[in-house]
Amino acid sequence: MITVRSLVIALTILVLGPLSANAQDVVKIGQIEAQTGANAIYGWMSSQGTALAVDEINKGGGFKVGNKTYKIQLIALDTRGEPKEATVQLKRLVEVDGAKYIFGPFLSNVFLAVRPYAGEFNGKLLMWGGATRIHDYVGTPGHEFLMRTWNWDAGKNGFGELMVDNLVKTTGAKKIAMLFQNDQGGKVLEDIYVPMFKAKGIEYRLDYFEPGTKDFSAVLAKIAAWKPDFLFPSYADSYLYDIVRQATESGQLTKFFLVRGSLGPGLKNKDGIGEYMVYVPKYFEEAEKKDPKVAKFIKSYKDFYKRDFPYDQAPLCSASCYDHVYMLVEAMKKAGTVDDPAAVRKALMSMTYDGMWRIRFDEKGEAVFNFDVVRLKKGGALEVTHINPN
Amino acid sequence: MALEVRGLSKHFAGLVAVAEVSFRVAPGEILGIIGPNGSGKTTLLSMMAGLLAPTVGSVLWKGREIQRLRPDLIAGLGIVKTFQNPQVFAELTVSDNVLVASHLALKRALGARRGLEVLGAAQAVEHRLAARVGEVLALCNIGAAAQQLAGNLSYGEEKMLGIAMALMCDPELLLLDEPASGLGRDEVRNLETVLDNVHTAGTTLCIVDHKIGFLRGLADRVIALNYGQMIAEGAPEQVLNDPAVVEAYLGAGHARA
Amino acid sequence: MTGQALLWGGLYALPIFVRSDFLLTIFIFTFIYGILAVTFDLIFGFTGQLSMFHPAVFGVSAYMTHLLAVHYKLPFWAATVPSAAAAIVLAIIVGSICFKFRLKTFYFAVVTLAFAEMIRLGVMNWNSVTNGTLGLVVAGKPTIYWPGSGIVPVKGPIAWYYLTLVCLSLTVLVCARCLRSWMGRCFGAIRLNEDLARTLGINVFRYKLLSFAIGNALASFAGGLYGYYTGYIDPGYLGINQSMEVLAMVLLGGQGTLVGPIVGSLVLTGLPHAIDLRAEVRSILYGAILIFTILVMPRGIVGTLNAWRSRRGA
Amino acid sequence: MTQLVLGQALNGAIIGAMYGIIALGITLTFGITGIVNFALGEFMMIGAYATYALADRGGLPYPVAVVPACLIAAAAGYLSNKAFFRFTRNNLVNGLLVSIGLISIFESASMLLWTATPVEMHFVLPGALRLGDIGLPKMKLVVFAVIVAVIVATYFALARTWLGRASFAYAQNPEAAMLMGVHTPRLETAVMLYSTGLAGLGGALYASLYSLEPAMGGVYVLKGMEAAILGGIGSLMGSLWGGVILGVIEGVGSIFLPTAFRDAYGLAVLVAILLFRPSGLFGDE
Repeated sequence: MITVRSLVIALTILVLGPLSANAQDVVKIGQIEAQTGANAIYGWMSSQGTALAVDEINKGGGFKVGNKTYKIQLIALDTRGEPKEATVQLKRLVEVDGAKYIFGPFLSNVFLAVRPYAGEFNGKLLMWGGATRIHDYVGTPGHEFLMRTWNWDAGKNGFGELMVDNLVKTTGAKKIAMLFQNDQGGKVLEDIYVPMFKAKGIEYRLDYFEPGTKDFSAVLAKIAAWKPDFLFPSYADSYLYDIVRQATESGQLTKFFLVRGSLGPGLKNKDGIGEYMVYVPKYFEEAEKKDPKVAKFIKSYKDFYKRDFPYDQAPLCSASCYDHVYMLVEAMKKAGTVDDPAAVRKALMSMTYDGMWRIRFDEKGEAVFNFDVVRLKKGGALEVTHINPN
Repeated sequence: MALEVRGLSKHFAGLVAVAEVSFRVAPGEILGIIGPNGSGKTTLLSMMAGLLAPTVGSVLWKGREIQRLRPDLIAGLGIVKTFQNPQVFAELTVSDNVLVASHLALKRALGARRGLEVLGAAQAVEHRLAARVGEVLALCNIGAAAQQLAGNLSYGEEKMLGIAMALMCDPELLLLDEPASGLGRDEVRNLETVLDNVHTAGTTLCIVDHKIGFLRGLADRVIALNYGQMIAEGAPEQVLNDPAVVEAYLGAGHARA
Repeated sequence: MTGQALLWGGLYALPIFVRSDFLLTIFIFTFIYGILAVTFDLIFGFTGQLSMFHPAVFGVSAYMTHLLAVHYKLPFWAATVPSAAAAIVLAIIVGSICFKFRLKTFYFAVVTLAFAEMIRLGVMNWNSVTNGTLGLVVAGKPTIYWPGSGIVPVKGPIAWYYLTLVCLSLTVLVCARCLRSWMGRCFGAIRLNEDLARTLGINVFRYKLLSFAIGNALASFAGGLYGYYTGYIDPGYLGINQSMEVLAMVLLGGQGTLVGPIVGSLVLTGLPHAIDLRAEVRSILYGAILIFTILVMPRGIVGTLNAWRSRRGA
Repeated sequence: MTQLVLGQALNGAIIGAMYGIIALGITLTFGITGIVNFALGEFMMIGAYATYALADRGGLPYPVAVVPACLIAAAAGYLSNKAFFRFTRNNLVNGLLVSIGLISIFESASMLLWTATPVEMHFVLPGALRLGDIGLPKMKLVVFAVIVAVIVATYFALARTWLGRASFAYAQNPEAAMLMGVHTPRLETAVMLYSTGLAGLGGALYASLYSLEPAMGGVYVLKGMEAAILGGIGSLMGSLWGGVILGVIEGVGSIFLPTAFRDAYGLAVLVAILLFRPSGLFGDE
């Protein structure tokens, strides 16, 4: 059934002009993420986390701000990773649905395309995006509508420096080969880590591969011939599994260093690897046993989606977006309003939310939260270090 | 001297389709080319029209070698060929078919100034062409079918349309490949009158046909081919009675008996 | 004909009733992609050459227009001219290679696709100029002369709506003029029967090339507009899926017509926003609609309407 | 260095064989029935996930799981032919559009089933064969052997059997074939079943080498198309050679030149070859 609902609403508001969204006692959260298509992994998981949190809150009878009880209406749209789609969708969310809180996007090309329009609503809008390129804009004048929900390799709160130090100290690595997919993420990693390696006098090489590549044997062979101490592969799981497998299977490269990415590939090839050092926002297998909040989250995920919990890289998206919904609600309570994003932002900037993570936003509006560094040795021996920048 | 063919040969993977054929076509004459099926008539004609490149030999048009030129250039020089099994633009109406064929005429009329025509200038020329289309259709008396889709025409009409399109290029030399084959008696008679008119209008004709009957009344001169070789040349009657020709045809006759 | 007049009239009058940025944006994208679709149809629907080269021209011109405007301080319109020139040069190079070697249908499609891909990879890795996969942020706006207020930048949905609509109208006008002239006759002849066209004195190579060049030159404007409207350019502009989308628009709307591609563009741009379902179901439905439209109306929406009308006329 | 190049040439040939099996499907469907099935990659995806489901979740031994996986893909192919493709005979572009639609349908369906997060099957045959510095994963060698066997078998089958003669008669002239008593709809169905089944097999083998995601089909159908064109539409062995050539060029190319351009190397060669043989290496003029 094709509902032309959006169109109809639009047509009605043409006469009245955009509604001021004092929608009775519903707070609308719009979401623009790629839920289908080739780059859907992040967006798809994050939209799951959001949906889960919204469902819990509404089932719990909503939340109270002032003397009014609000429920949340989540309008999650699928951008398919296409800037064109996203632009139209954001306009719909803001104008037709009158949503003031936007979750997403996780994709930088989408973010850069919607940025100008969102900017027109600076102060009247709050956008929680994970996209890497948000880093360049968050906290700059005219971008007070931005919150970067994702942690960042660079900067004083970032984990990049720490990871590299750790690597050098504990392994004395001197030669590092980077293998990134040729897209925004890969290029940004280059910008961050190449200078670090230079500064530390580490010898490095960098190879890019076409997104969509599945067989890396050629480039891996090339890299192996260069005899690096560590391979620093691209982060998306869809490549990571294949890179790690193919590198270890031929026995050419067995030591891995990851700053974004998941533990799964390492565990799967635990007998092939020499060492596998990875940054993970949370090592869920362990946290589930120790932290009741995490256990509760995993349980409600299973109940809600009737599906096993994907312990891999994906939970970090869903879990963090899950926390973010609750954090947003807290901020609304603190600010005493649901209609004034500016006030809500002020509240956010001055609070620390204690969910599955301890999350606060730095002065620019980038999330800072605790994470784990996991070192996996041949055979599967694990060594987890918890790090809390807060 | 309009067209001269010098020692023209065509080999297809060992098989010799045309061997060392030489002849001339004088301006204003009607030359017939006869021969049993597979004697290389169509191949010869295609080489004259530039659709096939000869293996050896040359074709001269007004003293200039043309056997290596592209077909569209040769058409531009005034040599236009029709196809044995008619070729038309099935999805267009008859008059549009002929209008498409007005390409060369327009080119001659406007040359580089055709650019303006895009801007809607030079309408006069367009009107003249449209009028000419009417004339040509009338000449080939298929004017009645002008607005039909070419795809819906009868076989005979399609062949006529083929000739009409060729005429629209106003050729000096018109090469007709078996124009009469597959036509009914009246259609043949009609064709004869049309070709007669075309000829009196000053066009040189070169007609390929496998049975002499049709050419007897029409051609001034006839060439006979067999197995790619020229076996006779002269006035229709003379060629018809040439023993070699008789043999070539009756050979088939014996086979039948 | 009256139908067409109605369509254009409606489009020009629309903003009088519709003020929604959301709806107008759908139309703005419809018009920009409409330019692509119409020019693609000139090459494919009218001349019969299945070109997969459009994304390359779309992307290259988007980059060129922006880069020229920035580095040489050119106004948008001045920058579109060299971009169009570049499009023509590309078209002539690729076109003459393909047509000289008589590549047809499938083979032509794959070779043009190959060239488009190679250009994409070039753009993607030429970091110093194109900033690679990070893409370029376009801050500038096209300017127009407005009586009274002089040269003004194009801002806001309504301005963009009319700017893109006018560009689309001009594209259609140019195509229509070419098609109504002797060029159109040659294109048609080539599509319907190349050998016959040859014997009638039509230089098949030249007119294939002409169609290819005109189509790509006009398409280049779509690239410039798109870059400036979305304010962001990245190598995704040159992706194969762009070819597929444009092809879908033309087939759905009706190949071999000038209105069809625009209708197709409107349908495919609007459809995703008219379906309010969860993502996966939505794109399943989207696919199903594509398939059934083409199976029910093999000649596309407009093509079928025309056939129906003429049948009723006869 | 020579070792490096040799290794990648071998490896490229193996990857190319994967392209080849898709190319074979494309060549068969287009060459014989005049249908363009640009969605073959999706049947590959179906075969891959089916194998994963049966072998990993269902606990069947891998070789056993492959067979039903192919059948499932073939069944999907049968349905889409009955429902859609047979209406697009000899209409290249409409076939293309139907394929685009199918891709969107199958991809989203598998997202509903398997989610966007990639899955990887248990390792069927881990470890690599070492010849000097060259290491070739054992499973890859198996995959290569299977594909070559299948393509060669198909070649001989089509050259010898009634179906084969029928299909080529059909390809030449459907009407005449109809008179000769070839029951064309049945032939069409047979070809569709076989080509999609092949794609399914390709997927099943793929699953033993790489991780799976719903969008996996896209890349391979393109490569398959390139391989088919390179080898020449309608030539069976051509599809294998086309694939292998493509794979080797990509592999060796990315040894000497930047990996980021990997796809361009194959394309450049494809164009070059088409210019000298406009209907592919083994295609008949």
